[in-house]
Amino acid sequence: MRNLASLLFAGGLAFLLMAIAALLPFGHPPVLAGGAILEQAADQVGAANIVTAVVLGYRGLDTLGEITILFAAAAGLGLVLGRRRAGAPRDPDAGPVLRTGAALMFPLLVLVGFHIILHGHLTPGGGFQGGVILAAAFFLPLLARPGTPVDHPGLSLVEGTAGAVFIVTGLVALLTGGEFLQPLLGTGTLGTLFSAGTLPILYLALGLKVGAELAGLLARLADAETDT
Amino acid sequence: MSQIALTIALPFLAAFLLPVIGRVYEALARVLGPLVLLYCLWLVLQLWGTGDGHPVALAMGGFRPPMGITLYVDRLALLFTLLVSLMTLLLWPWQRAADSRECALTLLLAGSASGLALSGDLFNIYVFYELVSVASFGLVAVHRSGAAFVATLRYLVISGFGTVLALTGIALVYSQTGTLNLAQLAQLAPDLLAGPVGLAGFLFMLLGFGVKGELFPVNTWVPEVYATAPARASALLAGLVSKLSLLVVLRLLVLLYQQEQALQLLLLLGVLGVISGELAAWRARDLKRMLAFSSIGQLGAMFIAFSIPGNAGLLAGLALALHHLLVKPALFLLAAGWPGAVERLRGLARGGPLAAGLFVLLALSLIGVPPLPGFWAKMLLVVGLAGQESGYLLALAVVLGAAVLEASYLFRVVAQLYHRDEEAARPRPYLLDLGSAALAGAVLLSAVPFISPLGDWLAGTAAQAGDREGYIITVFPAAGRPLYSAAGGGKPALAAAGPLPEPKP
Amino acid sequence: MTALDNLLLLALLTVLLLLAGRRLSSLGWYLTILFGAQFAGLLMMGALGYGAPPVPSSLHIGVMGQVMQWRFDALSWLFALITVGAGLTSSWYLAGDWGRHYRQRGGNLWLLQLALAVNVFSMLLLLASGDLLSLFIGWELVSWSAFLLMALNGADAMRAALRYITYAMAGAMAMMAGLGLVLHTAGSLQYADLAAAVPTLSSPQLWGLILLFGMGFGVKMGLLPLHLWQARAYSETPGPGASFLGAVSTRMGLWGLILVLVQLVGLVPIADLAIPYTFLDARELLMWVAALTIILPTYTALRQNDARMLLAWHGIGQGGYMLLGVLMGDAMGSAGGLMHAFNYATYQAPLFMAVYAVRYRTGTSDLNRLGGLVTRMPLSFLVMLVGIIGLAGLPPMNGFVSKWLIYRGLINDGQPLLFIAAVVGTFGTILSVYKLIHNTFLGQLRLEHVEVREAPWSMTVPMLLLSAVVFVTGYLPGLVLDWVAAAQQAVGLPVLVHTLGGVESPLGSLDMIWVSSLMFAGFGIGALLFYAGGNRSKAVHQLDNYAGGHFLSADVRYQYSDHFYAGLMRHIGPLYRNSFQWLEGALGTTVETLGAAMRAFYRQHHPAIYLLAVTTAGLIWVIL
Amino acid sequence: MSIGTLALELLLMPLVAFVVGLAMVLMLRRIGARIQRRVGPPLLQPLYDVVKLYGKQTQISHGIVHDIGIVMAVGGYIAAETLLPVPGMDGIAAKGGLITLVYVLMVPMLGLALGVGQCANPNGSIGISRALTAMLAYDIPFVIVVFGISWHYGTTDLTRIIALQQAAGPAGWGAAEMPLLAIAGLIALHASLGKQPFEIYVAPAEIATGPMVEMGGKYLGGLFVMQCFQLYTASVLYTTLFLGGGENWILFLLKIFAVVAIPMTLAYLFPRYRTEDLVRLLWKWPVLIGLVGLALVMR
Amino acid sequence: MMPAGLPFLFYAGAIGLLVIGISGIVLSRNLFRIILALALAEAGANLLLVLAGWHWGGSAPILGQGKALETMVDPVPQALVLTAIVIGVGIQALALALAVRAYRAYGTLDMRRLRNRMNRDIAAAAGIPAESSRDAPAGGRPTPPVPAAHRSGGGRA
Repeated sequence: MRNLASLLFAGGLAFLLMAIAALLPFGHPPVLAGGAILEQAADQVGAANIVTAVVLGYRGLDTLGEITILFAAAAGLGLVLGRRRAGAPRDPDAGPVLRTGAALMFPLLVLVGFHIILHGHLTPGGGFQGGVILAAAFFLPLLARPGTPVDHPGLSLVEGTAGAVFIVTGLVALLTGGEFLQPLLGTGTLGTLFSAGTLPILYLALGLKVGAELAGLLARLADAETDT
Repeated sequence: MSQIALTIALPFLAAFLLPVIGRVYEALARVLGPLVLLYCLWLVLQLWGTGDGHPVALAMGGFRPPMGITLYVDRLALLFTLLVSLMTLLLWPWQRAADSRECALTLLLAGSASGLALSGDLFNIYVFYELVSVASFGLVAVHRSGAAFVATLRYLVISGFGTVLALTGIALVYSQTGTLNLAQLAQLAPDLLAGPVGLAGFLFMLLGFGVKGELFPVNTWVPEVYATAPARASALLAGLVSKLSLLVVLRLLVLLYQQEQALQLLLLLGVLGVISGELAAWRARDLKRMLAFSSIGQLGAMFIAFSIPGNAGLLAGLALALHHLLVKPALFLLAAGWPGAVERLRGLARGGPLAAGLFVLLALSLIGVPPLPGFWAKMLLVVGLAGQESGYLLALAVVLGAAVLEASYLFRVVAQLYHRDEEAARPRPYLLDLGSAALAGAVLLSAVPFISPLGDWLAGTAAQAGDREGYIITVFPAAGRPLYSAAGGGKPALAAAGPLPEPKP
Repeated sequence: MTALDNLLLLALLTVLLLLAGRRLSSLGWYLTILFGAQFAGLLMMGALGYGAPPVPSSLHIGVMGQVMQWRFDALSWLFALITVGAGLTSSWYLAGDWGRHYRQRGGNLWLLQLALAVNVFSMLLLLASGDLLSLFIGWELVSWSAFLLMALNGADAMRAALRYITYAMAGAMAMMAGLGLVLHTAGSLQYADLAAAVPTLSSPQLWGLILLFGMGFGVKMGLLPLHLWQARAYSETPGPGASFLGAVSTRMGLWGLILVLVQLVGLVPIADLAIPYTFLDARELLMWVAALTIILPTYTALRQNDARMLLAWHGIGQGGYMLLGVLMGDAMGSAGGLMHAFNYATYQAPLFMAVYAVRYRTGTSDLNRLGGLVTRMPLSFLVMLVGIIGLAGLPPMNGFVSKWLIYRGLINDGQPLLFIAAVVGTFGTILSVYKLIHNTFLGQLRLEHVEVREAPWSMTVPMLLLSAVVFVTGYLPGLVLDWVAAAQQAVGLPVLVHTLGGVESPLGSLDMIWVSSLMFAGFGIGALLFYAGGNRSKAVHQLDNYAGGHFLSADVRYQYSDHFYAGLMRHIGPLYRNSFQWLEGALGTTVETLGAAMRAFYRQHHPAIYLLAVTTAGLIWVIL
Repeated sequence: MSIGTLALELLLMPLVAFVVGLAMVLMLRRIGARIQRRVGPPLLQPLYDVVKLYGKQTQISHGIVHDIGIVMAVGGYIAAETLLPVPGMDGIAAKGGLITLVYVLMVPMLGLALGVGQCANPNGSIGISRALTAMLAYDIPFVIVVFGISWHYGTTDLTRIIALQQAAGPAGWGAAEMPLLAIAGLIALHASLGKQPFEIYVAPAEIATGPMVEMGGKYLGGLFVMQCFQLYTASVLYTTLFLGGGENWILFLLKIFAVVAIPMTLAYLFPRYRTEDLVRLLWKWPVLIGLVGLALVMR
Repeated sequence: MMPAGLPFLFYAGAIGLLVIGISGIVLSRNLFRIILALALAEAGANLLLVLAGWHWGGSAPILGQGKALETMVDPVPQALVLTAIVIGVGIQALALALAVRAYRAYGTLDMRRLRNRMNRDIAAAAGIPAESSRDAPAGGRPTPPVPAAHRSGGGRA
């Protein structure tokens, strides 16, 4: 009965949402803010990848909030899961194929991750994407050797400093007479690596933070999994 | 004025650095949070002093409004920023200050709450709102009991549902208008958001952003969370965070949806909230859940207030909100030292006369007994409702009936507290909570002689908050002229929203 | 500083002194003296005679666009006189032995005294209110300070007080809605603006105004469907508190009704509001409510077996007379109603005091556990005798005069059924007060009460004083009628033409000086006849009884007290259905059930379905 | 009117009432005797009874309230007589009026109740509870009558009521204009006398359970005097309200004796009612008749 | 040029995901499924957001590749979605952690059982006697003998 009602409601919801969607100007988006950004991003920010310009420039505050959410999630996770009991049993190491594969992949993944982070203002990609790859790079050995202790303090140091760098960059702008999170150091030449002012620095901090955060999250969850 | 962004940035910075510093200087880590909050408090007070009372718009990152994110600082936003710093400072988890993660979460809550109060961008509001959520998830689960985890999970699922709805709503609004800036949306709203799409967006956003505001029906998490969370976290959530959710709804209503249907929706949900909350509270057998349910009811009354068209409703809602913000946390703090079940409160007044006396005072104000401030807030609501049509009169009857129920169950507690016939229970010693509650009580009492100036000031604030034109002009200072979007290079934005270049396949 | 400022300041000072002087040894006497000073201040203000302008207070507070102000007119003055008088005698009563006794039994005497002072202060503030906002504030203060007084006495009292506060809140909220209505229609909360706006009100608005304010004040008065809280709450209040509350607290509701219905709205617009499909109009509806308030509680009182409950139920019933009188709106009826408020206070307070004096000495007020105390406590008996004659409304006490005016008014008004109802109420009163005095003071003295002594002087003096007032104002009703006439004039009612002895009118006169004098002359002749023959009788023990066919011996005490009116009860007993109790219970159960349903909503194991439903429903609503 | 004549009237009115009351007692006894085929008492028997009772030695036990009860019972009636106008003497009738009279008449009842209550005999208390119940029973129809009269004549002043009736002649008497009320009033007044068939509370036959249980000697004498006054008062009141009062003493005496004698003759035929039957009877017929009469009056 | 049904199809995808996710939240009793359904619904909402900026023949908003500004799609929704996804990740991680702890505390992921256990714990912590439930014996009657198979909290986890 309950399920039937739920399905009926869900069907109704889908139908109504479609009805609403039919009223939307699909394919003719009213690009008000977006249009302005497209036109002026090159001059104002200097990042070839306009999405990056939006993420770090125009909507920098969102991005700050976003990494903070990750941080908060990590802190909350730590609070919820608590410390691992000393001497809790761990899973045994994986087989040699996985171990060797992990060792081979690790430098490659780190490299790719940093590349994607550092070129975020030029090409598709950026701090988040790269950060996730970095996290994967650090998680891979953990899959292969669950017994290896995770360096949580180190991760939190990276987390904290990277986040602080992001904010301090913003604060420097504020203290030098601009607004919070205003890009500094000029725009540079469009399309080159050292362009778009502080954006690459921010993206680096972001990537490191995301990477550390995700790695920490995964490691903690993995810890919790075995600690029964 | 642009330093107001520090109230967001500094708590974040401190939170980020807290684990790092904690490893080096533990003593510093313990006081870092309060220090930062104290600084924010001082900063806001200073800005309050220097400001001329006119609203100011700040372009974050130095980008002009429709492109970048705007912070809108009017008296209301400033007031809430002040309250955020103040309340987090008062409700700082001193007992558990050793745990840097909890301190960090509290700081994050403070920063994001300030952001929520200041933000003038729809998606930015969403981000800060989610940040508040995530920080509160951690904070309410710190007791690490099974019940706390399950309660938090239920909270999280509802909240997640709300997130999805809010995001859908934002997507609808953005599809329709192409902008996220509240001021620009306010300009476009009468043309673009008055139809079903806009209203559907409002419905989704209301349900999404109403989760923290304990809006019916997205409030089913409330009783269990408040029953399992530490008192200070409950106090923060019920007192502060719920009001920020209200603030978001207020901004949406004033700027985007000043239309009958949206108001009716809010009225209906508010009435349902009052009915369900107060009735459930009447049945509740433990104090914390009773307070939680009554909180639902009272927030329902605030939603009802906001649904009254015009500034009278805003004023009433704000007054109710500020009063609740003062009283409810204090009640939660008082309850912290007492045994949970109402029957077990018997004779507590002898062991803790101050706490019992405070409870009576706060309860009286909550019920709305003159000349305590709660009465004036309720009076404003009654006056606002009495001037309206039939649906509002029904709401008036509901609100007043709820007050009767409120008196009945709150004084059932008082009766237990002052029970004389048996040997008295004794409260746990909890000086810190008691002190904070006493402070709230003192503020409440000292507000009595200044009700008149306070009311005038609040009326001014409400008028400013309800001034849609003022908001638009502040953000786009081309006074009174139609907004020029940068995209069109001098082309009016309203026109830009019209026919667009033919798409090329 | 006007006289009113002085009075209010003095009352405030009393409260403050009590707050500060918790440790003072004879605080009760200070309190009594301060009440005495307030009383004196009030009497000095007594220049508020016929036609005098109201005494304003220099205090003005502007808030929320409204100006709050305070003033005293003759009506307020009359009620203030009752209030302060009741406070004075009550505090006198508790100042000596009663208070010591109370403290020894673990009562918090200081709190009781404080509550008294707070009550008096808040009532004065209420009576002084000069606009609807200050009226409401004063009203709430009065309600909550009464709660303080009621809740003092342990668990039963607290339960009764909780019931009270639920009712009182319901009333207050109704009034608040009324304020909203007034503000909406009249645009301001000033008396004058409301009075000016009344002719422009539509009839639903007027109905709303009458019902909301009627409910608000009616709760305090114990008007019929709202009366259930009162008897229990008053009877559980500690002694002097009960006499104070019994004497005056309920009358605040009457005062409010007079103010709003008579002074501001006026009886004419109310009488113009016809109820469709009936012969009644709004005024008659209220009068019938008042009449039912006379009859049902009075006959409920008849069944009580606790003296305090009996008196408290009568308190509700007597309120009906006052309202009935005032609603008549003519000179006689309204004078009767107003005067009854005064008279009632003067005998209800000593009645409670006498009951508490008995309780003080014997430890009980259960009418089945007392008897024969007249030989031990003759002064208390005298007080109660005077009191019940007043309460029953028999000559020569003052209760008769006010009831006579009310009856006269009803006859003039041509209301036979209401008249019969009022008289039936009086008969019920006579029956039940006889039961009260019989079961307490007459009949056989119980073995355990043989050693009982008369109550101490600190208690008997205020009782006797009030009894003297009952007698004197019954003998010379013109004294009170002067004040009543001034009050009538202040609220815009026709003014009663009166003499010192009563009323001179072609419709039927009353001269209490003559009637009372002749009654006492008659008693004198009777006594002369009785004692003239010399005393040719010998005294025997009380229990040396004539036994008829029954077995009555001195060692088995046998007091006829329980089920006193068996014959009558066999007849009207089935009429006691406790319908109102049932109604209240049903309401409570409904709220319980709804509350359980709401709890169930919040206890859903998975609440998302409601969310989904609401979202879908909302979308349907948005699209359509 | 000078003070002297007024004082004389006030003295004379109770005296006359006492004498007439004694005669009425005698008459009732004679009627009862005739119906029961007895001879009946001699002319001065009631006076003898009073003197005898007052002269007897009695046990007195129950304290001053017991005495006061009798004093109040007699004194109340004495006062009441001055409120009842008789031919040539108005007393203070104009200062009291109908309602006052009705209430003054309750004072003796209260006095009796107090006196009996104090005697500590439960049987006495039972009698009082019955008496008060009976009072509640007969006074409800009576107040209906009182209202009807007051409404009809527009005043409660007995002298004016009499004047109005006498001005209109016998056709303007209350009984002619308000026959239903007159019937109801007659029943109610009769019941108030505590004679057959409403004598349950007095319970003369089984003296053990009634108000008189502890009464003897001058207590009973007092009650006897009270009874004389009671008969007189009831009949005069009825005459005043419905039979135009007394144009002169002869007519007046005729009327008041008739008012007592006729219903009493009929009443002897009925058996005694129990308390609850009495209540039911009096709340049914007289009230019904009275209300219909009232409706006719107020039409 | 635009197939009439095509936008409909786009939206159907996004809304379909959203509604499937929501139905999953509503219909499942298992906590893990609820969390997955939440992720699904979020994906739907994100898709809806991205669709807001899309237009026919649009290209990625990256400069310096010779594309005209007019053809570029609105960059803002893309940035928003990036943010929304990360937010979703954070919430889900926290949800999983809580689910792990809840499972460890109560040994089940069934929402109904979790709710019952939670309410019992809350009541016990407050000192209220457990409210009557179907599982508890009514009144003071002794519990009827329960077969061993049913006793060990059986049923699905």
